[in-house]
Amino acid sequence: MAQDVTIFYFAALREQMGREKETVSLPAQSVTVEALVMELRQKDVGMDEVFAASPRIRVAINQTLATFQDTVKPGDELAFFPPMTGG
Amino acid sequence: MAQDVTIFYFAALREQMGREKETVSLPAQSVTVEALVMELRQKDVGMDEVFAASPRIRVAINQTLATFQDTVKPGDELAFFPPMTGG
Amino acid sequence: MLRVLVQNELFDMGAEMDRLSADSWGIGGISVFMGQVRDGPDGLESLTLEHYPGMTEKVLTELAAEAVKRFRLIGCTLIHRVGTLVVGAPIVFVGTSSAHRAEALAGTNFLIDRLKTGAPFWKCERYQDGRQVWVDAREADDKAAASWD
Amino acid sequence: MLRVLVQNELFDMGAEMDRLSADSWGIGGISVFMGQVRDGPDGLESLTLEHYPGMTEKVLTELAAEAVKRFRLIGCTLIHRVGTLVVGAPIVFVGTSSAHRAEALAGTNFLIDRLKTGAPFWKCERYQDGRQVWVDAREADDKAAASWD
Repeated sequence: MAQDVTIFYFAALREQMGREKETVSLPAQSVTVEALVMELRQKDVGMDEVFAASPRIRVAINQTLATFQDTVKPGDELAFFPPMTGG
Repeated sequence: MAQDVTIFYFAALREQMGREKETVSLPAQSVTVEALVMELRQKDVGMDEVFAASPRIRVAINQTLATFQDTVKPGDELAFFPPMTGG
Repeated sequence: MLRVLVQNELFDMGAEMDRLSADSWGIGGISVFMGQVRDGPDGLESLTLEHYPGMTEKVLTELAAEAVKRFRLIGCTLIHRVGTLVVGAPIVFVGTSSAHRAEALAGTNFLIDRLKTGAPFWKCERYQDGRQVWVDAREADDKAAASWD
Repeated sequence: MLRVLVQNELFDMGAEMDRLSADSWGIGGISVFMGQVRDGPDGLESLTLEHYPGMTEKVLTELAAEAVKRFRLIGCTLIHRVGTLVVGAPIVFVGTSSAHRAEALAGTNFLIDRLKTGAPFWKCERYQDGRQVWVDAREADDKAAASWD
């Protein structure tokens, strides 16, 4: 539980993933978004296909735009989504 | 009468001239604004002083911005005024 | 649709925005600029706006038509008040609508820049101590207007 | 004064403009942009705007604060609607006030450009034939946003 992070998916990515939210365990106390995603894709073929087909996925950590090189810590709120189209 | 033009003055120039409108006779059937002004200033010391003190006077002929090199014809409506400050 | 008004009366900004968007087919963006008499520490009480009746309407209509053509506007509203306006009072309303935001925004910017130095309006300031001062043209305004040449 | 709202309800443009100008001390210009669901020949029926509750308000508030600082704004209002909006319906209201027109106009332009690609909103189009399509991000919007970097 102490290693858990919450992940949200939005818009087309939410539909493709078939869920809007999930809780996952971090493989280590501190990993990059990239490392976490790689680990999750290895365990989840559906997610692997979705992420492979969407080269422009954006990430936010704790409601702030981040990059796949940024670090995720236990308790963080992650979100993955397509490029934003507001306004 | 056939040689007459109407002249309007606006804003600070109207106040300095002490009038907002006058009718003058053209010295010829077709003269430039510059020639007309020169003629009027020779006859009117007050106007000469006002125009000498106001280097940025603008002119409109028939309600269209013009230059002092443009031609005035009988029946035209002239207007002299300072740079505009709308908005 | 062009809408050009020169009047002493206050305009209704909400109604003007509604009018710009009501005619909504194809409109994606509406841009508005409103200028008002700036209240400040200098003791300004009011502005009196003089204009050249006839030429004013002509110049504003030409300006609106040029903006419509240049920025592919769908609607364009120009309202300029004249007469005496106290501090805080609205002076001018510029509104544009277009399919995309960039055109509406640029159109509004163009119109207010050009209107400042190209339409026959003159401002006379009146201060609390009774002084009355004709506003000088600003070089920055000439530059802004010329930037659209 | 900052005013940031994310809501499904329609906003009142006149009231929002009045609010920007009411707080009038030192304000010479108010600039507003309003974006609406574009009606067109393609059979679009409505847009559904999804967002990231929490992050949306945070990003819009940061954006407004940046605009205030960068363009010396006096007031700044950002209202973005979410949920399902039919063609012709207002989506977004951006309003700024400042001492001089250039800052208000630039502030509004900055805000709408940055908001388009930097705030967590996503549009899904629904057509009369039942098709639902997520709107693709436009490269031109990325460029417009980057022009303020």
